[in-house]
Amino acid sequence: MEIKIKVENLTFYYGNFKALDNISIDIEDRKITALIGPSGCGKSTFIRTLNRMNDLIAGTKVEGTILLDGKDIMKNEIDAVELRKRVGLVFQKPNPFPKSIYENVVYGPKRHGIKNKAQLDEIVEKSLQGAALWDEVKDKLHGSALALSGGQQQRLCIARCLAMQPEVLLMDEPTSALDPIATMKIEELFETLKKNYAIVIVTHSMQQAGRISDNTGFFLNGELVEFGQTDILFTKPRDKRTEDYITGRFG
Amino acid sequence: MEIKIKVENLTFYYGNFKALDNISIDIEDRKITALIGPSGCGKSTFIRTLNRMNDLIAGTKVEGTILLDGKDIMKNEIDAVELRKRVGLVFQKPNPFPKSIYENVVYGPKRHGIKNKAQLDEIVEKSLQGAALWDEVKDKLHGSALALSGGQQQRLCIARCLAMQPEVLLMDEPTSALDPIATMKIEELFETLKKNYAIVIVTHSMQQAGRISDNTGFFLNGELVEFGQTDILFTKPRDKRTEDYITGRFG
Amino acid sequence: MKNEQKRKDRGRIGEFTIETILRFFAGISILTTIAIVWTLFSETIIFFKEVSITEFFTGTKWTPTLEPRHFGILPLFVGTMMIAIGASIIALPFGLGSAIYLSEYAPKRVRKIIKPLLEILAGIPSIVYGFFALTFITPILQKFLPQTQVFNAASASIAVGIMIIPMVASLSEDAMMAIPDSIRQGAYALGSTKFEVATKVIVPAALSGIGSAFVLAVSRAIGETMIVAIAAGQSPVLTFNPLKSIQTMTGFMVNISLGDIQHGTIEYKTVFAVGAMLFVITFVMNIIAKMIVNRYREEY
Amino acid sequence: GSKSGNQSHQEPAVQEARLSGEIKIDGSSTVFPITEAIAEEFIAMYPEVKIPIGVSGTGGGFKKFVNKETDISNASRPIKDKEAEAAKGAGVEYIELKVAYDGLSVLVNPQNTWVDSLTVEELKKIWAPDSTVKTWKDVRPEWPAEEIKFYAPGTDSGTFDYFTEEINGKSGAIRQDFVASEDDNVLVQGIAGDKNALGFFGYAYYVENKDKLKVVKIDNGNGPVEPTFKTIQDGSYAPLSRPIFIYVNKAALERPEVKEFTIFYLEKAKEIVPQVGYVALPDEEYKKGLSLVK
Amino acid sequence: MEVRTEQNIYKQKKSRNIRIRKAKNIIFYSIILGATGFGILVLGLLLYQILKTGLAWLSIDFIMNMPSRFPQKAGIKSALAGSIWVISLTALFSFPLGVGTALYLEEYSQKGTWLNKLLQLNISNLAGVPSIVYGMLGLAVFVKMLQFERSILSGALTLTLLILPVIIVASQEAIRSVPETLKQGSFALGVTKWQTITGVVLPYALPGILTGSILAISRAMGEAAPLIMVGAAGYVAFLPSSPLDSFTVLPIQIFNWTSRPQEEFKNIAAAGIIVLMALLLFANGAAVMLRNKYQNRMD
Ligand SMILES: Nc1ncnc2c1ncn2[C@@H]1O[C@H](COP(=O)(O)OP(=O)(O)OP(=O)(O)O)[C@@H](O)[C@H]1O
Ligand SMILES: Nc1ncnc2c1ncn2[C@@H]1O[C@H](COP(=O)(O)OP(=O)(O)OP(=O)(O)O)[C@@H](O)[C@H]1O
Ligand SMILES: [Mg+2]
Ligand SMILES: [Mg+2]
Repeated sequence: MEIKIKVENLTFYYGNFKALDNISIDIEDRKITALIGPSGCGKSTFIRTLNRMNDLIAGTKVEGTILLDGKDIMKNEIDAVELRKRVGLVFQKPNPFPKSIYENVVYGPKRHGIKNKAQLDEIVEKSLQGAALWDEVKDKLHGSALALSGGQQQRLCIARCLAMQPEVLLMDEPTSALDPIATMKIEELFETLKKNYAIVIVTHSMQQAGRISDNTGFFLNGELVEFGQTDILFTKPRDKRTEDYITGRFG
Repeated sequence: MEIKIKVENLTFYYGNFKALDNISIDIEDRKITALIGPSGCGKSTFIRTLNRMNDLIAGTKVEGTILLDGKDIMKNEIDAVELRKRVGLVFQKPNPFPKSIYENVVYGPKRHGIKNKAQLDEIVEKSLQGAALWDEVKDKLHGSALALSGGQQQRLCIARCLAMQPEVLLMDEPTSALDPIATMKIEELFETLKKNYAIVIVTHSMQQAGRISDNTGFFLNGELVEFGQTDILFTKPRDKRTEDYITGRFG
Repeated sequence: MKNEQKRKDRGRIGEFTIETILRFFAGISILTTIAIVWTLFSETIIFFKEVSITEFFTGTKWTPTLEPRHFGILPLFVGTMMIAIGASIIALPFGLGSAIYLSEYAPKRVRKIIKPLLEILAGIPSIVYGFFALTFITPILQKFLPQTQVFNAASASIAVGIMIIPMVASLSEDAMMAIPDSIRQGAYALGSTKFEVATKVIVPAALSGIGSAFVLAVSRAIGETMIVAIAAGQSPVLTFNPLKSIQTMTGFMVNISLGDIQHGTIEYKTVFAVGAMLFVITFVMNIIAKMIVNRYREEY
Repeated sequence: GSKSGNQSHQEPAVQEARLSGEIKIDGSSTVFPITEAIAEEFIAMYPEVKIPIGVSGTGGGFKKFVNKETDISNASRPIKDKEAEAAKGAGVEYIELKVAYDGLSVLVNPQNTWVDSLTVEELKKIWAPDSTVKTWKDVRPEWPAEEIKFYAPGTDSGTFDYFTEEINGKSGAIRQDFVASEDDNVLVQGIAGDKNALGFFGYAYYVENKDKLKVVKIDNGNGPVEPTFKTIQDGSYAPLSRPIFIYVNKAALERPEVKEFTIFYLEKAKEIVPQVGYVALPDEEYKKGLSLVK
Repeated sequence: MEVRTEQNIYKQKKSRNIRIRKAKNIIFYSIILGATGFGILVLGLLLYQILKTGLAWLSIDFIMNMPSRFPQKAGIKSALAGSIWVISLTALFSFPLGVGTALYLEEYSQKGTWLNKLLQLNISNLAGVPSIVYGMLGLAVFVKMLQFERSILSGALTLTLLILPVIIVASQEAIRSVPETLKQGSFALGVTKWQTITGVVLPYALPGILTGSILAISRAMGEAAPLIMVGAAGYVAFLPSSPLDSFTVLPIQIFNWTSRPQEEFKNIAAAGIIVLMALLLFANGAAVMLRNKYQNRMD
């Protein structure tokens, strides 16, 4: 077991509101970690801190340590640009650039120094295929990304992230707008990817968490109530609240 | 059985792209109609035509008739403003106004002539409770709606729509960003609302469609492949493609 | 229910009234143009009865108030262009740079202070710029380029450029600010530097607004008179040397129309001919600008 | 701060103070300071009278004058034939009143050690439309062969008009390679910053910038004369002292406030004109004017 | 997907690439900081020059006195009053007209029709018409045709036409930047177009509209030539009491003083400029504050 990201005593504030309270968690390499919990409990906030996206929100404060491969990302041992290249994030709400589909996908690779047209074309095809979008858009690659359906936009954002080949993939409800089949394809992709990457996904679907993840963390009101191997957490939760939640008895 | 909305031979184009092909469907009053189908098949497009939101997109073209209570909405027998007041729509991607939570909810009622503060307060509380959001936001009603989590924004948009007390509710994946408990609450709400309203929901969850809907329509590539009573459609689909899709064998 | 109906009717009538009023407002700009065209062109036609069109457009001497008279507009045209181009060279990069800084780099507090500060530049009367150019910029130029004349196009265009910086900066900044933050975050999440976010995502997305800002600013530069009159002198000579004294079309127009020249004479009518000419030039430039902006606009 | 240097305030004039109404004046910006100063004094005495004074140029002023939009027109040149015809056509009768002299001064840079005076002939040779003068040497052989830079007031100004008329014999006739500026202050800057400058403009601007400029004496056949208040007034500084005017609408003159103002103007001019940098006319000129008005 | 092997294409470039990009960022940052600094520096210089010469002459008397031929006694009262009149009326006319036209173009008129294109082109074109032409226009239309005479009203209407294009274009851009999803969200609630405009579009677009207005008013405040054309006076020793009165404005007064030969007048011109700028700050202050309040980045 190799730990890719080690989070220790992470506390996070939006202004005065404590959105994360003393979270410690180990994200293993080559594993899928699922995060579950009711809406508003801090899942998105948590994964956004992992690649320091929250730096961009004014009035936030963060305490604790996050180590990526042993290096403290909070102390700028890895700089934010490199960090974000290595730790890819797909947002909960799809946010394609107001550019063409093609330009959306090659945006990252181009920035990171790939100029060769053939290589870029290849990346586009591969990434879109990975995100199960290629067939639907291959004829309108140069059309606007904003003219896509909700689910298509979501997959485009996944493709955009895959194109960067990050070491860690953070996915905030990546399949929420997808039909079962597309979801299945994305899940298959994760299975492949996890051979090389660490993957963290936020999901509202217990089934999904159960199906694909190796470890699961249960968040509640900014706390990490329980974290452990998925099969154990779902079958023998240690905490009463976890049990209530996964059995749907909660609230 | 009373038909609230009667759609006949509806065809819809984005530019040259035919997104809906000759759809005919009856939306019953006091029933829940679920629309399912793979991402990009035209579900959102379809429900947006029901309250003429697509009018607002340049370069679109629509053919066919849509009757609301027997009146042709395409022929301006009901004007678009009134139509939209009577046929509420919750978008797939939450789009709260950059205002406070409170202002988001009262936006519609205020504009429809309700000025009384007490009345507005009541509407806010009721709508937010209906959308299972009240407890989470009651202390920050005057905070920005943009500072809400993804799922909270989604529920806020539902509340905003409920506040208008429309006759027909169109919901585009209303629970996609919600955890099982919140989802359950919203579903319960639908059960209550359907006593008075016609409800149409787009969902990717077969389970959800099966759980709550009376009728289900299956879309594929802009066509309505099959439409009928939910239990029949899920157990004895007439069309091979429907069967493939609901059993997950598709694609 | 009846009330409801009434309210609705009132609403509909209200909507209609509003649209009618707004249409009327928009009509005012058309009326303005018609009035301008009528004001300028009716006299211009008379002017061309006395002055040959060929001379006007191809002549290289502009001396309508001197003996012998010449009516070749090229010197004024070139002067105007030199000022407009020079001012653009200053204002566009500096303005856009400031806009990017304010929108993407500056902390909120800094932005709130600096933006209105820069806008003060737009409110300083142009006489001040004129004397600033004459007594401050020109001596600096002369230090580096001793052949610089006391009155010269370069220092005037620098001053004009400074004056229109806020136009470029403020309007472009607004356009960039209006890009939703989620787009920005998407770019950062892909490991972009600020520079890349700004230049590859935000600027292209805001291009329509930036283009408009440029057009407005350059228009302002073309229309500016006082600075040029003071700092560039009033020498309608055909030169491409920015270190020499020139005259612009607008400068000429102000001088004549507020000078001691007798009204109704051919000298006086030149004002209208020049004005009409300028109108046509800006018209053509606007069409070109539209084409350029449309070409590069990423409007999805 | 108010360091009142104004004597005319003490004059007891209150008893007549029942005049009211509006006297509309427009025209040359050169004459403006004089009319403004007179108006200031006049209002001190008759506070009920409003006197807005415009600055739309001699030509623009006459246009309004002819349209009966103004009662008095400031003019830095005499009315032209066409303008007079137009006035006649519109039924506007007027009287022309000289109110002051403006001595056109010819100037060079203080670093210019060689030029002290120029004859009218030389001026003409320099400024003629077909002039061949390029360097100082072309004017007088003993002067250096450095290229002269020419500066002149705006070609649309009365000053320019007068200079070309007097020196070159035809209004607007002049060599064409000069640098012009509407604003005499700007010309001051230009000449002060250019060693080989030669230019001309209003006397007042020279007076205020004596330290930056060197004035050239003009020799009209009677030896070099430097422009001073005295030489301009007594006519010995010739031919470059030009008169400036106001034109008064005769019909307006019927109105007591206009009449009173015009008389006041001519009576006070001698005292006030020098205060604003112009040269007062000899007394008899004002008397002549007064007789026209009364 | 064969991923690991491809990883190399980034790996090779990685560290160098990031260093270069970060360097670029820093260079760019310095450049734009410099660009902004340049503007501020020039502003500082200009203000310094103005204040240095003008401040000593600024006093209550200066503001409360009428113009005079004696610099020590000269004041700016009538010009200040005239400017306040003219600017207030101009703002009153131009703001609704400009924003209304922008709304019409962006929200009501059919995009892409030749009429719309013509209007659009026409407006950008008006932005390039020199102010003196507006002066001629004002003279012909407001002074003569509509018989408003050489009054504050004529002046304000002339300036309104002059600055309208800037307000329109800036407002249009601001209105155009309102996200479609927000407008749709509003329409979906069954509110009318105008309610959507007042409820969502204008609040979102307000900062941009205000910027346009600030720039436009700043321009109007400094214009002299077109007002001289429509008959603003150079000397006025009374306070206008109605929009139909004769008037003068600060820039004309200032211009008058700068063109005097006497040094003192140049100093009081500087003092006049200080007054003009104070008025400008005051007039724009409210707009700046409002804009700061509304200008927050939207999600
Ligand atoms: N504005 C638009 N312009 C052009 N094409 C569009 C536009 N919006 C959607 N489309 C296309 O129309 C088709 C149907 O889109 P729609 O949004 O209706 O799909 P959907 O069924 O809602 O999918 P999803 O489940 O992903 O939201 C898709 O192929 C999409 O790419
Ligand atoms: N920008 C913000 N400013 C202030 N509070 C915020 C902000 N974003 C989120 N919050 C609050 O922080 C809490 C956690 O939000 P977060 O987005 O992390 O929830 P989540 O677990 O992702 O929920 P969901 O499943 O609904 O997306 C919520 O109560 C939310 O209201
Ligand atoms: Mg979330
Ligand atoms: Mg959809």
